[in-house]
Amino acid sequence: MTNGPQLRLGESLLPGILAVALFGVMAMIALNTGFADEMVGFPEGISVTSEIGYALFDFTALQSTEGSIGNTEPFLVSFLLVAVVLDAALDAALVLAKRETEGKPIAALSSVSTGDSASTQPAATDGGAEDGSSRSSGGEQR
Amino acid sequence: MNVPIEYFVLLSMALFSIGLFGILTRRNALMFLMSVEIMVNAANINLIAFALYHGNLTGQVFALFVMALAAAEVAIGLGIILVLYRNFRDVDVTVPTTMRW
Amino acid sequence: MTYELIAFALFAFVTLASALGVVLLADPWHSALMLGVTLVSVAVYYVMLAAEFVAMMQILVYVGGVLILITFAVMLTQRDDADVDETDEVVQT
Amino acid sequence: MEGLFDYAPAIALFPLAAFVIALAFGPKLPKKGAIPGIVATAGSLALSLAMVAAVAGGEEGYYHTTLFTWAAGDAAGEVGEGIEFTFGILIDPLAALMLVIVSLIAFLVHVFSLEYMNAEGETGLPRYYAGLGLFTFSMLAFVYADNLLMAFMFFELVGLCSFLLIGFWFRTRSAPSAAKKAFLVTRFGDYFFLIGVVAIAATFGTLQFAGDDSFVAAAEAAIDDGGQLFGFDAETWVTITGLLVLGGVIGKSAQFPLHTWLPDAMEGPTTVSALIHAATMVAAGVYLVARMFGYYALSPTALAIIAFVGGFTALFAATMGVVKDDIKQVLAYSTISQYGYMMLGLGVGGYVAGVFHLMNHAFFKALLFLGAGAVIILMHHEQDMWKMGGLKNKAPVTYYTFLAGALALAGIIPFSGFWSKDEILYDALIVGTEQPLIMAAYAMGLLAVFFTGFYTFRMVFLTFHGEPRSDVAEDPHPVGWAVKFPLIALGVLAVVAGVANLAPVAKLTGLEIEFLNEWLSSGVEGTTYVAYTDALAAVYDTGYIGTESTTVLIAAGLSLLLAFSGAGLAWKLYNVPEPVAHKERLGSVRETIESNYYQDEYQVWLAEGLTLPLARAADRFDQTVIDGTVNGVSSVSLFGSDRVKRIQTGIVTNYAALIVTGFIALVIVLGVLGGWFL
Repeated sequence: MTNGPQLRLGESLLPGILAVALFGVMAMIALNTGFADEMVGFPEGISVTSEIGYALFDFTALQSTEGSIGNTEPFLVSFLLVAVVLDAALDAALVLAKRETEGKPIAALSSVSTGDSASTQPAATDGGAEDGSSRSSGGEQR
Repeated sequence: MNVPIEYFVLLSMALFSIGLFGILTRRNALMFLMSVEIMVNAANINLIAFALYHGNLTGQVFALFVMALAAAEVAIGLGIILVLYRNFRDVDVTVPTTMRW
Repeated sequence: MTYELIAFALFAFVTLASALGVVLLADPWHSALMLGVTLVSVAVYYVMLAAEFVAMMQILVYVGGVLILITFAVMLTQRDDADVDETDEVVQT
Repeated sequence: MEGLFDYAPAIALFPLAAFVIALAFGPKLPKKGAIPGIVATAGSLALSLAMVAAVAGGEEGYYHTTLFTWAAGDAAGEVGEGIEFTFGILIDPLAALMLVIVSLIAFLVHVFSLEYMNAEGETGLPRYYAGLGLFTFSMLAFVYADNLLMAFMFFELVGLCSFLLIGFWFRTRSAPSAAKKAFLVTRFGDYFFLIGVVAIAATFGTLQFAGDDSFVAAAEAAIDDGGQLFGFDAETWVTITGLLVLGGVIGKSAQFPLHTWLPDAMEGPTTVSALIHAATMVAAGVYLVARMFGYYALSPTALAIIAFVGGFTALFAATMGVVKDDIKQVLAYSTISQYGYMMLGLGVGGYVAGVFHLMNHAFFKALLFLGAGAVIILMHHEQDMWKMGGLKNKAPVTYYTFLAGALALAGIIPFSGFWSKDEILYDALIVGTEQPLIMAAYAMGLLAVFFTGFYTFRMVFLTFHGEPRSDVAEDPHPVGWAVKFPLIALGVLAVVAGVANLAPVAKLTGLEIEFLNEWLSSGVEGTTYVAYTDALAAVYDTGYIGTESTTVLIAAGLSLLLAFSGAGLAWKLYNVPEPVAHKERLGSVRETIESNYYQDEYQVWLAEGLTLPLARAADRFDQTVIDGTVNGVSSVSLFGSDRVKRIQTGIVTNYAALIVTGFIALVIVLGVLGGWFL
C-alpha cells in the first residue's frame, strides 16, 4: 500500500453543503458578535499548570489569591467522574473487542490461531462461526 | 496576545465544519471517528481561547476533561468498529441497516 | 501585524488544510496521518493561548494515544481484496 | 329521649338487612324471607314511633346530623362557597310523620303478603321480599335525607325498586313492559331533577334542606339581595331550578303529563301496588315538594304551576277512573287524582293540608289496595269488576274495611279523606278568590270531587253489592288473619285519622284541635309551618267569601254536596241486583276517556315520530361526521407516518444530515429572533 494520496471527490460530497451552510451561519453570527478587543489574560508570574492542578484536586488554599485567575472552580468530582468513565471505556472496549466461543471468552489478543485457520465464513458477533463449529476463525487476529 | 479572539473562533468553526463535512460525506466508520476527533478539537480550541479571554482556568480544565473523554470515546468507537467489521466484513456504515423501517 | 499573527495565519492554514485532507483523502491511512498533522498543529494554538499544559496533553493523549489507536484500527480493518486473501487476513501490527 | 336519635339510621337499615337476608338466605327460610321483612319493618315502625316521641318530647324538636362526608371541595357556587356532599339525617316533625307512615304501610304490606303471595305458591318469593326490603329501605332513607343529593340518590333507588317489583312476574308479556315504562317515564322526570340538583348545587353551594346553610336560606338571602344568578333575577332562577326539581316530582308522583306509567304499574303484585301508591314511590314526589317547600314558597310562579298541574291532574285522572273495569285500574287513577289534590294543596300554600292529605291518603289507599288484593284473593285472581258482585255478605271484614276506605277516598264526612281534601279545597278557595288561575285549579279540583265519589262507589257497588255475576263470586276463596289484620288496622286509621287536623271544626268552633298544625309548627327553624306561612304571606293574598266561617262552610258544603251527588249517582246506577254498563250514555266522549285521552298514543307518537328520527339523525351525525373526523385523523396519521417512516433509513449519514439541517434551521430561527445577524 504505497500508492500516493488520492482525493475522494464526486457525488458523495453533496451532503457536505450542509456543513458549509452551517459554517456560513455560524461565521455570520461570530462576525456580528462584538468581542472586546483585548483579552483579560492570565497574570504574570504564576504557573498556569500548577493552578490547573490545584483546581483539579480542590486545593483551594493553594490557589493564588492575587490576580484574577483565582476564581477557577474546583473540579475534583468531575475529575473522579472522568476517571471512572475512562475506566468504563477501557472495560467496554475490551468487552467489545473480545470474542466468545460458545460462551467462553478467548483471548482478545493472540498471535496464534486457535482453530483451523482456513475459515471462509464471516464471523458472528457472539463468536464462533455460523455453522456452529467451535473454531474461532483465524480471520482478523490481533 | 495579539491575535484577536474572533480569529480563533472562526478557526474553530471552520475546523468544526470540516469535521461535520467528513461525517456527512464519508461512509467509512473510521472516518467518522477521525471527523469526530476534529470536531472535538475545534471545541477545545474554543474552550482554551475563551479561557484566556476571560482570564479563567475553567476552560483549560474543561479542555483536559474533553480530551480524556475523547480518548475514552475513541476506545469505545474502536471496539464498535471492530465488532462492525467482524459482523459485516466491512466498515461501511451504510451496510448495517437493520434498525430501519 | 505582529509575528504572532503571522504564525497564527500559517498554522491556521496548516490546520485547515490537513483537516480537509483528513476528510477528503480516499485512503483512511492517509487520513489518519493527516489527522496527526492536524492534532499537532492544534497544539500550537494552545501554546499561543497560554495553555502549555493542555498543549502537552494534546500531544501526549491525542497524538500519542488516540492517533495510535486510530491507525491501529485502520490497519485492522484494512481490506484490499486484490492484495490480501480473504481467508488469510493477518494484518501486520 | 334525645339519645333515641342515635338509633335513627337503623330505621332504614333494618329493611336493608331484611333485603340482604332475603336475598342471601331467602330460599332456605320457612316463609321465604317474609319473617325477616316483617320483623325489620316492625322494628322500623317501632323506632319511627320512638322518633315521633323524641321529636315531640325533645328540647329542640328535631334531629339533624351529618353521618358521612363523601366529597368536599372548594369549588364555589354563584352564592356561597365550598360545596360539600354528605349523607346526613334530618328528622323533623314532617320526616318523623312520614317515617311512621312508610314503615307502618310497609309493615302491613309485608304481613298481607304472607297470604297474598306465600299462600298462592308463587315462585321467586325471596326476590319479592328482597325487593320489598330494598324498596322500604330506599324510601325510609329518602324520607330522612338531610340534603337534596342524598334525596336524589334514594329517589332513584326507589325508582329502581319499583321497576324490579312491577316487573316481578317477568315471564308475562305485560309486566316487563309496564316495569320498563314506569322506569323510563319516571327517569324522564328524574332527568330534570338531576339537572335541578346540579343547578342548585352550583348556585348556592349547598344542598342541605334545613339549617342556616341550607339552599333554602341561601335562596332567600339571594332574593333579598336582589342580585343576579346566572344572568337571571334571583327569583326567576329559583323558579327555574324549582321547576327542574319539580320534573322529578311530576314523574314520580304521576302528575300530568307523566302519569301514564302508574295505571300500567298494576301489572305488579297488588301488595306492591299498595306500597307504591300509598307510601313509597308515588308519595316520594309529593314528600319532596313538602320537604323543600320553603324553596318553592319563594317563587309564586312555581307554586302556581304546582297548584295548576295538581288541580288539572286531579280532574283529568278522575274522569278516566270512571270508565275502568279493572278494580286496580280504578284505584290507580284515583291515586293519580288524589296526588293531584296534594299538589294542589301544596301549590296553594296549604302545606299542612297537603301533608295531611298525604297521610290520610297513605292510609286509605293502602287500605283500598289491600282490600282490592283481598277481593282478588276472594275471586281467585279475577280483577274485572263486572265478574264480581255480591261479596258483601260473603266477606264482611273485607267489605266494611273497603267501604271505610272508599268513604274516605270519596271524601264523605266524617271519614279521614274528607277533612284533608276539604282543607285543600278550602285553602285553594281562599287563595282563588284573589287569583283567577288558582280559582281555575280550585274549580277543577272541586269538579273532581264529584267524579271521585262516582267512581269510588261504582267500584264498591259493582264489587260487593248486587248479585254474584260469576261462579267464583258465588263461592269466594276464604281469607285468613294475615289479610284481615292489615285491613282492620288500616280501616280504623282511615276512619279516625281525620281527627289529626279537624281544621273546619276548629275554625267554626274555635277549639284548639288542629294537632297536625301544631305538630308541623315545631322543628328546624325555617322549615316549620309558621315559617312557611310567613313566606307565603308575601306570595298569596287570601280572601274570604263573607266571613271566615261562611267560607269554611261554603267550601265544605260544596265538596260534600258534590261527593254525595257523585256517590248518589253511582248508587242509582249500580246499586241494583243486575247492574249494566252505562258507558253508551257518554257517547263520543266515551271513546276518548276509555283510551285515557290518548295520552299513551301521543307519547308513543312523540317517541316514534320525534325522538326516534332525532336520535337517528344524531346517530347518523355521529357515524359520519364525528366518526369520520376521527377516522380521518387516524388515516391521515397512518398515511403520514407511512411516508415519514421512510426517513428512518438506517444509514447514519442521513441521520446526521437531518440533525444538521435541524440545527441550522434552529440557529437561523434563533438568530433572526434574537438579532444575531445584525
